[in-house]
Amino acid sequence: MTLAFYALLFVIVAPVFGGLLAGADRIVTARMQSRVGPPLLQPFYDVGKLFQKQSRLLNPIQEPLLLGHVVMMAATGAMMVSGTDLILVTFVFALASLLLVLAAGSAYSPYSFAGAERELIVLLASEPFFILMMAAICKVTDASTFGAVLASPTWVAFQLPGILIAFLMVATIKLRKSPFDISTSHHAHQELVSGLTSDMSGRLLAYVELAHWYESALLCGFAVLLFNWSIPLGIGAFLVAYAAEVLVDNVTSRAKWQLVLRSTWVATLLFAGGNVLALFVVGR
Amino acid sequence: MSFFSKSPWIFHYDASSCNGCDIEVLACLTPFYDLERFGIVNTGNPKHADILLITGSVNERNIEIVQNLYRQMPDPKVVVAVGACACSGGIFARAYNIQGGVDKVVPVDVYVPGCAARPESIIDGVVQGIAALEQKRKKTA
Amino acid sequence: MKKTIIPFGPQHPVLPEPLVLDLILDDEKVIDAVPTIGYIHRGLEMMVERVEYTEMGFVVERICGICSFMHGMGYAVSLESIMNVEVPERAKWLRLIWAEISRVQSHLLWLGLGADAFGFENLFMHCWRMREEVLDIFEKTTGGRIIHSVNRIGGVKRDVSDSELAAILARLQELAKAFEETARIFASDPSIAHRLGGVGVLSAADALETAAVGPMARASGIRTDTRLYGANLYDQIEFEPVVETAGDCLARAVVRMREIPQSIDIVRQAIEKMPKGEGLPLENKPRGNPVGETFTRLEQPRGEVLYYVKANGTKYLERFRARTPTFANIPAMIKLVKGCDLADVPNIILTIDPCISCTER
Amino acid sequence: MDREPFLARVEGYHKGGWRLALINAASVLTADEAEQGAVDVTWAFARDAEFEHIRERIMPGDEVPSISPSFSAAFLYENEMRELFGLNVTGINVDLQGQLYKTSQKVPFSPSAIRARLEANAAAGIASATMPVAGAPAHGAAKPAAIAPAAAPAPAASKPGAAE
Amino acid sequence: MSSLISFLIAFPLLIGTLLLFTWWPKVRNLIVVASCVAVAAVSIATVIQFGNGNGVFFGLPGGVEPGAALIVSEIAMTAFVVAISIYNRRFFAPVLALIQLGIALYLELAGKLPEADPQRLFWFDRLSMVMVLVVGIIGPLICINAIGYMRDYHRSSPMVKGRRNVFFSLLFIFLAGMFGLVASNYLPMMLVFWEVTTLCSFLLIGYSRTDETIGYAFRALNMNLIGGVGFSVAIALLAEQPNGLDLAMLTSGPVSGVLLLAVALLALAGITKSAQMPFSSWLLGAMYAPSPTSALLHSSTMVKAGVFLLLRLSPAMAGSSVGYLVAFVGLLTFLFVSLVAGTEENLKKVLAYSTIGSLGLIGGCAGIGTPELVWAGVMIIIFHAMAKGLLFLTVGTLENRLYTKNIENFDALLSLMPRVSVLMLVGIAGMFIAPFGIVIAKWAAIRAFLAVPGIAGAALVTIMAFGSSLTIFYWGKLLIKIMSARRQSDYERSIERRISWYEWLSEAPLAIGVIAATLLIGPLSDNVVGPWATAAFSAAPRTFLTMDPAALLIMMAAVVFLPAVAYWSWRHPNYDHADFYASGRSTNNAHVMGMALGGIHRVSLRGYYLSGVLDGTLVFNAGTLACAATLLAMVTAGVVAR
Repeated sequence: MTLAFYALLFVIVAPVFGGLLAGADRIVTARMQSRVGPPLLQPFYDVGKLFQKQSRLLNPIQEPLLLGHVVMMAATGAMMVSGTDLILVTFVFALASLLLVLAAGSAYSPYSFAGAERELIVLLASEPFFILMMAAICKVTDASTFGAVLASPTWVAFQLPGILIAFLMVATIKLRKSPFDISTSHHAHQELVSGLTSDMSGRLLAYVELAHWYESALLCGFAVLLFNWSIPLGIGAFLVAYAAEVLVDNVTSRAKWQLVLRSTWVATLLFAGGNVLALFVVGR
Repeated sequence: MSFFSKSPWIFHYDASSCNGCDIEVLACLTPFYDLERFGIVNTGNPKHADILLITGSVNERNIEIVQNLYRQMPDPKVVVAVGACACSGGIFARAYNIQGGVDKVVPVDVYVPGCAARPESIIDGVVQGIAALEQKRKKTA
Repeated sequence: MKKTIIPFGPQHPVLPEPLVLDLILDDEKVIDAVPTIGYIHRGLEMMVERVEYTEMGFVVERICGICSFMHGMGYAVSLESIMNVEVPERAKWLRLIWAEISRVQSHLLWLGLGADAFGFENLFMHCWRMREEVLDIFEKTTGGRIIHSVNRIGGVKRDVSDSELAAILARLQELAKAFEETARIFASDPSIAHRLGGVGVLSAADALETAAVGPMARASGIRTDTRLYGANLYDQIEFEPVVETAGDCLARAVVRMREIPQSIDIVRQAIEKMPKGEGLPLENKPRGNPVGETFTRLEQPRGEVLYYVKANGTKYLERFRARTPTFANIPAMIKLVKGCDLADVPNIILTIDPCISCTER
Repeated sequence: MDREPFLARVEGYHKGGWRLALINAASVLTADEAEQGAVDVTWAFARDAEFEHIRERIMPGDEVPSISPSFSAAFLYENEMRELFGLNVTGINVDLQGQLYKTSQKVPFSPSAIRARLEANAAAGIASATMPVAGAPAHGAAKPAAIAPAAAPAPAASKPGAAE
Repeated sequence: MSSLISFLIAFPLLIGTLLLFTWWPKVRNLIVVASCVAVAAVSIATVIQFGNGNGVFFGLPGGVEPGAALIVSEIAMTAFVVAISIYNRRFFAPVLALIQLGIALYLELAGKLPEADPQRLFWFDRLSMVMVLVVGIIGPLICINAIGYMRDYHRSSPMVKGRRNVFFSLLFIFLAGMFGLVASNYLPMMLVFWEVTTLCSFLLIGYSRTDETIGYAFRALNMNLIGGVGFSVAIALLAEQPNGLDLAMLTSGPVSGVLLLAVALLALAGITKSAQMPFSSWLLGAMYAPSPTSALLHSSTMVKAGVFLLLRLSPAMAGSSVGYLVAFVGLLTFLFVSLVAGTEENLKKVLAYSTIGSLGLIGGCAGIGTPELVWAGVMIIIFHAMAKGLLFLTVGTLENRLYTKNIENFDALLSLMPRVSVLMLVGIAGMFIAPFGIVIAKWAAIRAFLAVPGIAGAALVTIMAFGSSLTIFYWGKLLIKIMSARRQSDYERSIERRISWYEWLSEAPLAIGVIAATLLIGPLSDNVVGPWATAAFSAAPRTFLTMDPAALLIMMAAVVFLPAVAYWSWRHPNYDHADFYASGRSTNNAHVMGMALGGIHRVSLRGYYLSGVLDGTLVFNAGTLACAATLLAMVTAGVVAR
């Protein structure tokens, strides 16, 4: 019963958290660019407006896919906090991301398609890390669920420094920040126009945004797993990491897909893989 | 209550402007004027946009483009003609390839004068565009 | 084998102006690029039929809103050459100062747009904030931010007082200092090096073959600059054109960035060398109608611009033609786009600093 | 025009390290019956401060050989001449198939189009340039020999055009 | 029991012989359909009779000795291989075949071969049961599909001489071989069935008799014979050990010494048959065979014989260096072929790579050998057999309608051929989407690898992380292509109506099977796979059911809910056919856009193949080298153990 309550809590709180985070992000970004920036609640206004706007589909299958994207994103988080096996969570997470790729790709217009293919590449780039991260967390705590990791006396972050470093890098992909925002970004001026959202309008775009909020909250949940001795500390660590991402977003240009794939894989192998290796060799 | 007044997303197309007004539209986004204060985002994509800013007058070749972009914007939508050329053809009205103002091709809701239009007047034009957007929404709702 | 076709332009957020390319891609490698333009073609050259030569200058200024001043100047210089008008010295100096300031303005604008295209929004914002300073100077001295209308056949319309000039210089030098920091970041950022370094390499031989001009050619190691040939008082200025040899996008960016402080230095020299005082003559009005033809070469921010004017003794010119730097640089750009990555296309297009409304007139 | 000597001269510039500066066409507005419909084409080349040009008078129906085999950048000018002046330029390396500019008036810069526009203006009472009338010395004669680039106080390098 | 198994072996053999001389298509179709029904029915009957029992042993009816029959079959098959090789001027295969025959004759004539226990010739347990169901249900479905497929195949390839009697005959002989193989307990008998499947595969790959396919056929023959030689040597070694030739006894627990070497050699045979690197290239060549062949032999059943053997050997090699090395061959293969699959645009080859990868995964599970891992391995066998069989059959259907196997030509398949596409989507989902069995198995495998200590464990987990992600990439690309929709012309819409009933009747049950198995994964695990793993290792696997009922429920809901929503919105297209964004150019919803130089063009989009980052050939060769080295180390480890 309590587990179901946590799941429900995630479904309700996560978008609020994600939306506020996005709003704060825009203000901080604006300040870094010597601007004032929009109000904190701007992301909510935007999504509200998108729901009021006309939605035009290129392909009837787009809408269920995008709905599925939101639902699966929410379900991933809900499953995680309600005690589903963490490695299985990463598989569901990948499925949720894949649905966005399919929604964009099924529009089959040049920019959406290129955006979808690029998103597939960043999915390919980021997924090994998440599996490795979860495997490592499970290994050090000898637990398999969110609750069990939090209850574990092992302080995960101290044992997984390599994973922490790689997390910062791979989270850039999931948060759609420069230099890894190759498939779409929150800034207009890029070679792929709006990338995979190029042909989405109205509520379709709102779904993407909503799912992104869930995704941010989910990543925050991952951070809590890494800083498992205190939930506030985990959230705090995530906010610090997010601030770092915003800074990086502002001081780098967008990378090319080849570099994204290569560098993420190398980081995953070197830092996450190295860390896992150390765990297996030195560990219990 | 509608969210349109809090989140009008703009989209800019250069019909056949001399660049002057285009640059001023872009300047509106930059620190001196910072349109994002009002929740305005330059989307670069008609499918995301609420307000279409057109600079320059239309010529034979871009009539089709302007119409396509306008059609691809989801409702409700507003067109703001920025600068003398977009309003009437401006100084180029006498050139052989110029058809005249943008309103010959798509319905224009707000006219922003000037050669080149100043950022202040462009911002004012967008704000008037928001009012038009609200009205259109009421009509369709 | 099947290829991806990406319709790049006419409306595309990295291009403030419509340029059209059909990009034929394999993965993201550009196999072929089919270009076309014509979306801003107004036919303003033919407006000489209906606009008298005395007023044509206002039309010419509006060939382009970025190099507006230089276009006005080029028109005036052409007509002065045909009609043998001697321009007062202070007016010539003022023209030179404005020309160099508009180079600074244009380069800052370009740098911002370029940064935006490769996903560096912060740099975009900061460049454009600096550019507002320059626009302020223009507004103070000419009354317009973008279109200035101070050139007349035979001189300039208004004076700038000596004290004002000193203040402008101080402001510009402050700007140069602030810009130094930006340039340092630009040069040291690895992500910029990744996006621009080694991308779109134009060899010196190719630059000559494709008739590239201005910073585009200078970045490929060709020491070409119309200002070197001494007209318009440049013979009294000490400067050495900025030349880079790498020929890639980064080199083109660096050339323009190094030209900003250089232009500010030229402004300083000009202010030192120009005749001082109030009420000096600014304009010698031409008499009668022009007869004859001439070519005029000027160094715009984007490179060499060529004007051809043919007058037949009536108040209407017979033929006016502007060959703008972008027109000359487009062949090189198309050559570079083939074989690059899709993500490089915006960088290559933007590092030629395209001005399509100049090109199509 | 004489095709072979022309192309040989162009190739000479190419070999000499000259850059193609401009190809310019200008409709010849004249009352002279023999010259009706003619277009002057100028090929200008630059090498640092030096600036030279070749000028040919193209009569209606004449073929203009493309110089793009020597100067590959010529294609933009040549496509433009073909579209705006209706010149028959042959052998362009990048043939844009008449899609460079899409104008509402076809070949708007051609002598006949100019004549038509000017006559229409006159009929409508719009102030505009006028076509020269035979026998009336309304227009001063252009002095083509005096062309020199204004920017460069050109040394003796500037050769007269071939057509003169 | 014994009579049912004997029927399953003898009946298809008989029908196969009969079909060889049946030249009349209608009669042949009738015989094929009737015998397929019979085979399926008897398979089910066998399983029902087996009930919930643990492994049972039995002999031929009447306690017949197989000895003479085996040696005769070996001589016959060797003679056939030698004859056909010499006819085609290939000389490597006959050498291998003669070596094999030499070993067999030596053992027989020197009297080294101990007498087989006539009551322990066959071994039927839950693993055999799974395999019998796979062979006995999926096999006949594919045979039925082949009726429709081959008709269209010969229509679209008039150059190929029609020898459909041979084709169907071989399919049935193959089924007989498979039944014998999965039920064998006496190793020399298993070898004979093993060689039967090798020969059938060889003949079917070379069906069209072009130079190209004959080359591929011989490549397959050579590589499988290498495994066969390994098998024979293993038998020779085991012949001197007490009860060595009794598979059940051999694999009742960890082995050492000569037995371990023999196990290593048997594993080599398993690795060649399941086309693990360095032997993968034969399976890629086999993709030139007609698609039902690919479905039956090269994905659903025959290559499964290899991993079936590895799973059988799992208790024997678990924990030994041989076991680890087998696991690494499998997982390295999984990783490398997954990399290569992302750079391949021939769909049949992508399916082949995916098959090799899945088999590698099973091999990896078998090599490490814990109850959880073999549980995962059997799960993969079940889901893979159905999903991949289905995919190959649908590709065959598409191939005969669209005349292409290239992924890039499958644009808008969902609106072009909605029914086939849905079948295909089910197959793809079965291969890599979350609630379907293979993903569950992968997850269980990662969990189990976490418990493996030392560098090996870290490497296995890391390989799994990368390999699983790569599958998302290549399947995702295909899904994008299939799901893109556009308006169809009437001609295009008529294509699907020309698909024969044979094809629908075989593909639809497979799709239903994939979904049913997913929904019934709990009972499947509790009653079949779990108990088998428990019996094999004398320890119960910790399966996901004991860990996570809630997750299962959520995902099951997704399996039902998402497609339902998709179907609903597909049928209620209350959307306006918007035109797509093409930088302001004119476009329309028939996917046409304006071009720079005027005119219009159909949208042309090509997926990404990672060119510039991954070179498929290079990766393939690297994988082959790495796996060859591992394999060498494996055999060496066996030799050292001796």
